This record gives sequence, C-alpha cells and structure tokens, in this order.
Amino acid sequence: MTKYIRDFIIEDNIRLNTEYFILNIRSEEALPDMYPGQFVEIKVENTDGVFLRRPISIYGIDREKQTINLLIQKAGKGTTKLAQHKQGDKLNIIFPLGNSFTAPERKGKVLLVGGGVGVAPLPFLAEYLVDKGMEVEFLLGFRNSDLLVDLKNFEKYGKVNLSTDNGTAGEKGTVMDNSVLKEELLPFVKVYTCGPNIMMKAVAAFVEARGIECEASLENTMACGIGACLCCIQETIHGNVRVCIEGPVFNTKELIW
Amino acid sequence: MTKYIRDFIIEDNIRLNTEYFILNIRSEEALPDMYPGQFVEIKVENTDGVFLRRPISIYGIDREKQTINLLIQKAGKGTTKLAQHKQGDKLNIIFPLGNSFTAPERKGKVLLVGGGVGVAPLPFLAEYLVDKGMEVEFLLGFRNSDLLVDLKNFEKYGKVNLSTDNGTAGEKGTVMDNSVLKEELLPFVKVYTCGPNIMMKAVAAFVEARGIECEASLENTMACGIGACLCCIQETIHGNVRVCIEGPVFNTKELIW
Amino acid sequence: MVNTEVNIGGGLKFKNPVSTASGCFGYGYEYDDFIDVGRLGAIFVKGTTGSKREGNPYPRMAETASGMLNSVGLQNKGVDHFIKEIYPRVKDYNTHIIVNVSGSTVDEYVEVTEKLSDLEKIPAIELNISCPNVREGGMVFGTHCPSAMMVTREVRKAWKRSLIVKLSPNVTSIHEFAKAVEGEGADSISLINTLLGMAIDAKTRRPVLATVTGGLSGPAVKPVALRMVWQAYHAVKIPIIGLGGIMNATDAIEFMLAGATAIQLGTANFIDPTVSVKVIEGIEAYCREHGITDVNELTGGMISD
Amino acid sequence: MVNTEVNIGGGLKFKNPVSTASGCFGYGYEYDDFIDVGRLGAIFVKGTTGSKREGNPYPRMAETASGMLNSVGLQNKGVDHFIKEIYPRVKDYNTHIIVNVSGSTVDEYVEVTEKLSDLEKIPAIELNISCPNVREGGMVFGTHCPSAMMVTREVRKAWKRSLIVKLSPNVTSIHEFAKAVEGEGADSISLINTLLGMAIDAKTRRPVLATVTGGLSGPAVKPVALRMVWQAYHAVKIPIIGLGGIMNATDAIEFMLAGATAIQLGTANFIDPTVSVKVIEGIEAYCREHGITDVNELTGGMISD
Ligand SMILES: Cc1cc2nc3c(=O)[nH]c(=O)nc-3n(C[C@H](O)[C@H](O)[C@H](O)COP(=O)(O)OP(=O)(O)OC[C@H]3O[C@@H](n4cnc5c(N)ncnc54)[C@H](O)[C@@H]3O)c2cc1C
Ligand SMILES: Cc1cc2nc3c(=O)[nH]c(=O)nc-3n(C[C@H](O)[C@H](O)[C@H](O)COP(=O)(O)OP(=O)(O)OC[C@H]3O[C@@H](n4cnc5c(N)ncnc54)[C@H](O)[C@@H]3O)c2cc1C
Ligand SMILES: Cc1cc2nc3c(=O)[nH]c(=O)nc-3n(C[C@H](O)[C@H](O)[C@H](O)COP(=O)(O)O)c2cc1C
Ligand SMILES: Cc1cc2nc3c(=O)[nH]c(=O)nc-3n(C[C@H](O)[C@H](O)[C@H](O)COP(=O)(O)O)c2cc1C
Ligand code: FES
Ligand code: FES
Repeated sequence: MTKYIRDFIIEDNIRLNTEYFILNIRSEEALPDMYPGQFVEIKVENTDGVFLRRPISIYGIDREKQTINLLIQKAGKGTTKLAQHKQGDKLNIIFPLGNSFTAPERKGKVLLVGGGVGVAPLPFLAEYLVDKGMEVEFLLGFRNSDLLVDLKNFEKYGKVNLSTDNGTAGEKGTVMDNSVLKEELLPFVKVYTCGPNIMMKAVAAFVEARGIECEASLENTMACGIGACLCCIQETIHGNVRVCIEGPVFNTKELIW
Repeated sequence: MTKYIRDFIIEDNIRLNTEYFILNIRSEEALPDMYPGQFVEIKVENTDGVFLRRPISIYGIDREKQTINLLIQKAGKGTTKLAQHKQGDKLNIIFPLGNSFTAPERKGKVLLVGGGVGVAPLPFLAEYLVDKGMEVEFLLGFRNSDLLVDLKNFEKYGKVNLSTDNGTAGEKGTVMDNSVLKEELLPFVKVYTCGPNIMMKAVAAFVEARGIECEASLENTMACGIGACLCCIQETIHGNVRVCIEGPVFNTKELIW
Repeated sequence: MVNTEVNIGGGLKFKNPVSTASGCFGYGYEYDDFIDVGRLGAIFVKGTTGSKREGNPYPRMAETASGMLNSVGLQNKGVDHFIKEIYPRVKDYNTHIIVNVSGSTVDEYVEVTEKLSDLEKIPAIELNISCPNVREGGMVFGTHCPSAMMVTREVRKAWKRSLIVKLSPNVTSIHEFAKAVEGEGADSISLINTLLGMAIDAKTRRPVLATVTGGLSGPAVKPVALRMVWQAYHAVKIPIIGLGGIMNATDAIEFMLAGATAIQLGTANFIDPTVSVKVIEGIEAYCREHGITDVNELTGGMISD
Repeated sequence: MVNTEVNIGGGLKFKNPVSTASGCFGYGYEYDDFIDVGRLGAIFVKGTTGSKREGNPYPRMAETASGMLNSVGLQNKGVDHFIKEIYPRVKDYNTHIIVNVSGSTVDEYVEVTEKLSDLEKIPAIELNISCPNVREGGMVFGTHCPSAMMVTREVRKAWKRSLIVKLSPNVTSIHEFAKAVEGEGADSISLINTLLGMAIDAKTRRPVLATVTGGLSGPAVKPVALRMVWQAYHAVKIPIIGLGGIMNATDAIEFMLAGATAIQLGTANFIDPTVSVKVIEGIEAYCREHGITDVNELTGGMISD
C-alpha cells in the first residue's frame, strides 16, 4: 500500500473531556485507501522535548470530505500540544501506516474490546466488519465515567458494554470482570482488542483458551513508522518483527509477550 | 540594581512592517527602576532550535500601566516566534539587565544615532535626556522606507534626521553620509549610538576625532545575561569585560574593536 | 550548472554528496513511496552480518532532547539473505547501494565481505567497526586502535572495490583512528556512528532501553560530529563522509565546509522521509547563490584566520 | 520528612544533593536577586588559575540543538584575586563554596591549591582536568590517564580537605579515569565536563567560535553524561557528582538513579536562574511521592534485571 506524506488542515478540534479530544483533519487531495487498525504519524512542531513523530490510529474517515478523525489522549508533551491546535492549523502527516485488522473467516458476532485510548481504532473496525456482514459488540473499559469518549460513535455499530474501574459507568472493574466475558458459551467468532498490554494479554489468554481467534493492536515506541529503523520490534513466533509494518495488528497466537 | 524574573502578559503586538513589531507587555506587579540602554532576556518557549533566552532592549516603559514596550526585528527563529504571539500570551522575562547610557556632564544638544533595530533603545534614552534638560536630535538609518519604524515615538523628543540606503526616505546613503554629520562644527556635546558594529565604529571614530564623547550600546551573543557565564565578552582597555554587566553601553574610547 | 559529483576514493563517485545512513533508510525501498531514491548519491543499507540476528530485545528506542537513543543491535537476516532476497530488489536503483558490513569477529567481517564480492552492483562496503549495540565486536573494534587496524587490514585483503571505514565517536582521539585505517588501505572514512548514551525512566526507576545503553543520534550530536569531521580532515588525505545530526542542507554544507566530501542522513529520515531530496536541492541552491560551480569547493572550505 | 543530606567524601557533606556547576553560576552572588543561594548543597565557582587570564577571544558562544557551545577558556582574575576580593564576599553563604581549580601545568594546579588551603571556609576543591578550552593543560590532563593520575597525586599532597576530581567525557573509557583518580586519593569525582564540539556558520563559511572548537553542554549531552555516571558508578567506590544537561528535578533523579550522590546544574541556570531551588524542591517532592525517606536511597537505585 502506498504511503503518503501530506499537510492536513485541522477542521475541528473537539474536546471530549479532560484527557481526550478528537482532531478532524482534512487533506486537499483525495484520500487513498485506508483500513481499520492502520495509523498515521504526526509531526508535532515547535514543542520542547518532542523530536520524533507521534503514531495515532485512524479513528474514522470521511472519503467525501477528505477528512480523517483521530481520537487522542493527552499522554505527554506531544499530544498536549496537539490538543491546543486550532481550526486552520496545519499538521504534517505520514499515512496510512501498518497492517490492518482482518475479518473472521465465517460470519457471526464479533467482540471489540478496548481500554482507554485503545478504543480509538474500534469504530473504524466496526464499520468495516458491519460492512462485511458481521454483528458487532463492544466492550470498552475506562478509569471512570468522566473519561468516557464519544460513545455514540460506537453505538452506531453495535451494543456497547462498559466497564469502569470505579463503577461510575457500566459495570465496576476491568473489562475482564465484565459480564459479557462471563457467559458460559461466548457467542463470538472473533475478538479484537486494543489497549494497555496487560489488558490485551488477559483478553487474549481468555478467548484463546476458549478456541476463539483474537487480534490485538499493539503499543510500541516508534521512530520512523515506515519499517526503516527496526526500533518498534515485537517478539513473535517468527522472530522479532516490526510493529509499524508487520503490525500493529497481530493474531495473538503469534505473539511472544 | 535588583534583577527580577517575572511572567509578563502580552497586551499588544503591533506589526510595524514586514520586519519590525512592538510587543507591549504588562507585569502584574509594579515595575522596578529601569534605565535607558538596559535590556531584558526573554524566554522563547516551544520553538524548534531556540534554547537560550533572547536579549531585547527596553524601547519604552509606562510605569502606571506597568508595561514595557519592546521593538523587535524578526531576525531568526526566536524573534519570528515572538512576532506570532498574541494578546494574553505569557512571556517569562529576566530584567532589567545591563548598565545604561549616561547623561553628558554639561547641558546641550545630543545626537542619538541608530541603525536598523539599533534604534530600539533611543526613545527611552531621549526621554531620559530631555528630562535632564538636554536637547535631543536623532539620526536614524534604515535600508529603505518600508522599514521605517514608529517615527512618531522619536519625533516626540526631537528632530529626526533620516537616512536610507536607497534614498526612499530621508537622505540617501548610510548615516555617515547624512548631512547632520557633515556640518563643519558639530553642535553636539555627546553622541549616542546603537546599531550594527560597523556603523557604530564609524560613528565613534568620526565623533571621537572631533573631541566629542560617544557612547555605544553593543551587540553580542549572550547565554545568561546576568554576568555568570562570561560568554558575552568585549575587549576593552580594561581587558575582557561582560557586555551583559559592564555593558551593553560603553564609552567608545574604552573599546578595543 | 553546479557540478555535484564527488569522488569517494577507490574508484567510487557519487553523483551528488547526499547519501543515507546505515540503519536509517532500510534497504531504500521503504522510501520508494516518498521519493525517487535514485536521486541519492548513495544508499548505505542496514548493518549486515554473517548470519541472521534478532537484535536486542524491546524497548530499543528512547527519545532524547533533539535526538534519540537506539539499541537495535544489528538485527538483520544475514548476508546470504541479503544476496538472495534484497540485492535483486535494489541492485537496479539508479544509485549506489553500499553495504554496511558488521560482525563480532574479524572472521565474520571477512566472511561477509567475501560473499559480497560476487555482487557486481555493490561498488563499496562500509566497514562498521563502531556499533555500540552489540556485546562482542562492534564498537570494541572501533575504540581500540590496533583492533581497528587489524579488521581493516583483513577486510582490505578481501575487498577490491571501494572500502569505507565507519568510525566510532566514542574515542579520545578520532584523528588517531582516521590515520590508522587510512594506513591500512581504507579508501575513505565515514563518521560518526552513534555516541554511547543512556536513558532512565524516573517514574519506574528502570532504564528505558532493554540494553541499558544505546546509541545517540540526531541534532544533539551534531556539534561533536562536526568537530570530529574537522579533526579527521586535518589528519588524513582520503575522503571523508560526514554524518551525525544532519537535518537540512545548511547542516550538510557545514559538514562539507568542515572537510566532508559527502554526507549521510540518518535520523532525519525518520522525521521527514523526503529530507534527502530536499538536501540535494538545498546544496545546489546554496552553490548557485554563492557562485560556486563545483560542490567540491565546499569540502574543507571553512575560512579560518 | 525526607533526609536530603548526602556525603561527598573526605569529610564533606551537602545538606542536599543539588549544587551548581563551575562556570555556570559565577561566584553565587550573580544569582542573589533570584534565589537564596544558601539553599544549595554547594556552589562550584568558576575555574580559578594561578594568575589572571583573559580567556579566549569573542565569539565564545554558539547555540546548538538543545545545547550550547562555549569557549570561555577559564577567564578569571587568578587565585590571589579570588582570595582577596571574592572569598570575603562569599564565605558566609549558608552553603559550601567549592573552588574549581584549573591550570596549564601541574605546578599551577598545586600553586592554586596551596593558596586555597589557607581559606577556612573552602571545604573542598574540584580539580578541573577537563577544560576543553585551553591550549595547554586542561583537557590534556583529563584525556591522558597517566597525566590525570599525576596531577591528582600532586594536588592530593597539597590539599587536606575533600578533593573532587572533574572528569572529561572526551575519552574512550570513563571508568578507567574514574578508577585511576580514585587510586590517587580523590575523595569523589564529578562528571561530565563539556563534550568537545564545533559550529560553523554556513552563510559566512566561518567557525562560529573564535577558537573553532568549544565545549558542548545542555540537554543534548544528557544521555552521554548519564551513561558515564552509570559506568563510573560501577567502577569506583567513591561518591559521584553527576552533571551534564540536567534541566529539572526529573533529570536530577535520573542521574542519582544512575549512581550520582549529588548533582550539579550548569547551563540550566542560564535559562532559568531559579532552577536550582526548583530542583531541590522537586527531588523532595519525588521522594515524598515515592515513600523515600532518605535521598541516598536514590543513588544507584536504578532497577535492572
Ligand atoms: C500504532 C499506534 C497507534 C496509536 N494510536 C493512538 C491513538 O489513536 N490515540 C492516542 O491518543 N494515542 C495513540 N497511540 C499512543 C501515542 O502514540 C502516544 O500516547 C504518544 O506518542 C505520546 O506522545 P506524547 O508526546 O504526548 O507523550 P510523551 O511526552 O512522549 O510521553 C508521555 C508518556 O507516554 C509514553 N509514551 C510515549 N510514546 C508512546 C507510545 N508510542 N506508545 C505508548 N506510550 C508512549 C511515555 O513513555 C510517557 O510515559 C498509539 C501508539 C501506537 C504505537
Ligand atoms: C543587549 C542587546 C539588546 C538587543 N536589543 C534588541 C532589540 O531591542 N530588538 C531586537 O530586535 N533585537 C535586539 N537585539 C538582538 C536580538 O537579541 C537578536 O536579534 C535575537 O537574539 C535573534 O534571535 P533569533 O532567535 O530571532 O535569531 P537566530 O535564529 O538565533 O539567529 C538569526 C540571526 O541573528 C544572529 N543573532 C543571533 N543572536 C544574536 C544576538 N544576540 N545579537 C546579534 N545577532 C544575533 C544570528 O547569528 C543569525 O544570523 C539585542 C541584542 C543584545 C545583545
Ligand atoms: C535506528 C538506528 C539504527 C542504526 N543502525 C546502524 C547500523 O546498522 N550500522 C551502522 O553503521 N550505523 C547504524 N546507525 C548509525 C547511523 O548510521 C548514524 O551513524 C548515526 O545515527 C548518526 O547519524 P544521524 O544523527 O544522522 O542519525 C543506526 C542509527 C539509528 C538511529
Ligand atoms: C559557559 C560555561 C563555562 C564553563 N566553565 C567551566 C569552568 O570554568 N570549569 C569547569 O570545570 N567547567 C566549566 N564548565 C562546564 C560545566 O561546569 C559543566 O561541566 C558542563 O556545562 C556540563 O553541564 P551542563 O550541561 O549542566 O551545563 C563551563 C560550562 C559553560 C557552559
Ligand atoms: S518505527 Fe521504524 S521500523 Fe517501525
Ligand atoms: S551573557 Fe553570561 S556573562 Fe554575559
């Protein structure tokens, strides 16, 4: 898949809560094909302490408007600067990067499990899976009800099961405690997960043990994002592979983590 | 003189022409005593390639409003960033720094010679000298008429003689070609100069040769601005001295330049 | 018109002084989408060893002030894989493909070199005696002068085409190493490889890199790199390929003024995958503005009184 | 309450690990307007030589990516001036005044040291064998191990109180120098001094510094400094004073985790003259947050598996 480097114009910067915001960015030219799970690398300019680009998942696209939505959490210097950007500002972007989630072999119900900002790639994935005739259900975990993000954008595609650490929204506990995972016979033909490694590992172990296929989109620290530097490695049964090229999405069975 | 470090609030950013702008900055607390020739050191934050503070002369002060005016030329990364600042932005400032111009021993007419952004300290100096009962005249040099700055603020204090390289305003040529310096008997008891070194040297040589006292405010590259690093040295008859403490104003007779 | 061709020694010429650094440009094709890599003076590919290496464990990267640390550790599929799978894919680029030869023992360096000798379209190798990220070999050769000489001598015997030796900055006297490898028959030297550095996460109290230390690159190291190029320039007669923190044409020109005949772009490619083409164009523009008709006039052109 | 007192060796204790680096804090009083310098663990004053020195010609400073180059070159009015004019002004600060002893010959180092011995309120000297900005002496002592040993030995004979030796980073093996001066009786070591670097102005084609090369400091060098502190920590038993690019409390804590007992702030003072007090407070806050009751627990506290 061809990669591009382009200046995007910020159309909107929507503050969701104290930590999360959505950047809606527009390209002057038509958007190329992009798939769920892929990400972009943003150049954050003029920010003390930020030298490298920042990888951010594709949250949604609007082909006609030539816009991409990014759901971003203020994690540090770079993302905090991005949160301050205003309509009309330019952002230099390399995209689309990485591989993508794959649809299950057979039709049925799928579960999309996200934790915190790890929910970012899920609506785009849901759209894709619904298109392919799947029935989508979400399981989303947040620290508390103040940090829920843009739930309507998930509900469009399927039922949303919520967990919060303190029970202020949905069920109390982590996603692993959510009753959707407690049912004796899990109805899902495939489970997708993105979030903190510790959560993804637990999800993967749980669903693999039940013979269900699982794909995870991994965290990593990246320098180039395009496969040139070998900094973003993940150990797999095939050896060390690049998360920015062979990933970020992996069948969890292949991971040594 | 006590030095302060303080956040100032930008009250106004006035674009004068393509190169020059005036920042009007306000302190929450009363301003301390400041003298003409002194400067401030500005922290320019979040600007790629800018690490150290930037020294800028005091262009004017308003004690009641607790504001300082700075006349700044876009010279590079730091000053270009300053040009983009908006009302309400904060600037961290160390001030007031350096020594100051001194009034002549006897009353009379004085000439203030500025070239380019070197005109910056002159209105504040003129105000001071007029207060002391001097008669002030200016000789200001610019590249062309497009770059003239805020002349009204000079005319308040005395006659303004202009030179431009291409003759688009005032007399054609450098300040050294200006007829105010051509008169057989120069009427000035003291001459003050600030601008490019090459200009200041020529002015100093010319007026010194006529037995007139001359003070120059020197250029330099500074790291600390408060006398701690010894980076901003000027060779003088007393050895190497710090431009940020023993200067920036020197009696030109003491300079080895 | 500006002449941009430069002579790297050992019969090798670059059509312009701009090339890309080993480990920072993959095998070239990673950048196909962004630029015509055929415009480059040369591409230095990732460090290649005798057999496949998995490199160091994750995490391998830490961002630092105006730079980054890496501890990739020569992950590559080995020289045989390079010959079979990669060479056919890159050999017809309209630029020179130069292999960065790495190893843990002199025998490994020689083995890799010999195997590469059969590849017609590899006009030069860059002998990497300066990788800080492998336990044995690597930097040891680059920081111990007799070892640097020995490995250069043995590889020189095995390699008939242009031989570039890449020096480590982690030494007291760079000129000593420059002279030493020149004496052993290097056709040119490239410098600098990364400076050995380290990062700690105060929150977790752990090293950021799995290997604790790693190699520092990017603009942070530029002043050191520039100084070393200048020192080497005054020590040797062979051409110097300068690198370390070059981000734009101005930086590149500074390296040439300090004594470099050509330059490499490393970390800069991560931030702007099109930077190399911009640097090629920027150098030409600088020459035109300054009335320079031959880019070679820049080399060592620093004016000092 | 957090115990912040640290033991620097040779009977010297700092009330907290935060001090200011030689050449970056004048004689302390330059900062009186901004902070109570008495809150510092110690002040290391400008390099002091046998007689007055004018230092290097202008320009002496170049800004670089996340750092700066300086070529001040030990400008100072000599040890006698220090004793007569400066000592009386600073001796009653509620902190330790430590003199950075510099020179071109062993005799000069010893002469300065002997003269300082009479000053009751100078509890320690920092032997600067690492200044990159003087032609003779200076860095030569710091980059040649036998010379480093010799000057340490001679100064040790002349100085009964705490002796800190400041090491140069411009060497292949910092641990070798650390061990060597420990063997000659240093009570502690401080590192790093500046990295030798250079800057060129592409517009004028001239070096930015009158001396061509200068010393690189600031955040750019932090990864190298941290690595060297860690290497030295594993080589010696005496305390280490870490510095190089520390800009805030987090950086300071990283140096302590790597093995430093105390730290110095250099270039950071130029950007924020109040930074030292912020670092003192930041370290205490970190300790409280992490349930650390004694700042000494941080020293060498990096967790590695
Ligand atoms: C493929 C991929 C997709 C991503 N998608 C999104 C997304 O859609 N929305 C979003 O908000 N974030 C996403 N992230 C994470 C995002 O890249 C980091 O939060 C961001 O780089 C932090 O930059 P910063 O300058 O704000 O933080 P810094 O100031 O650099 O660091 C702050 C903290 O974040 C940690 N951190 C830094 N970089 C990363 C990283 N790459 N991954 C994890 N932790 C990191 C640091 O260790 C530190 O603790 C994604 C990461 C990857 C690898
Ligand atoms: C005491 C003093 C008072 C000053 N007063 C004013 C003032 O009132 N208004 C104003 O506009 N400027 C003033 N200057 C000059 C101003 O400090 C520089 O223009 C500014 O630091 C440039 O910063 P930059 O980041 O924009 O440029 P950079 O990107 O750092 O450099 C751009 C160009 O400017 C040159 N330059 C950088 N720093 C200096 C410097 N300190 N002096 C001269 N040239 C420099 C560089 O060599 C380069 O060619 C003063 C300087 C001093 C020492
Ligand atoms: C991620 C990464 C991997 C590298 N791998 C190699 C390598 O395999 N062989 C080598 O000689 N140098 C390697 N280097 C060093 C670079 O080629 C170059 O010498 C160094 O990064 C300094 O240049 P720069 O500041 O322009 O990046 C690597 C550097 C980085 C950042
Ligand atoms: C302007 C300047 C002057 C210096 N003068 C001295 C000196 O006289 N003696 C000395 O041992 N180190 C001197 N140094 C080195 C510092 O003490 C310190 O080792 C170095 O700057 C690294 O620390 P930093 O990055 O925190 O500045 C000087 C550094 C600077 C920037
Ligand atoms: S980030 Fe460079 S290879 Fe993945
Ligand atoms: S700028 Fe530091 S002494 Fe003047």
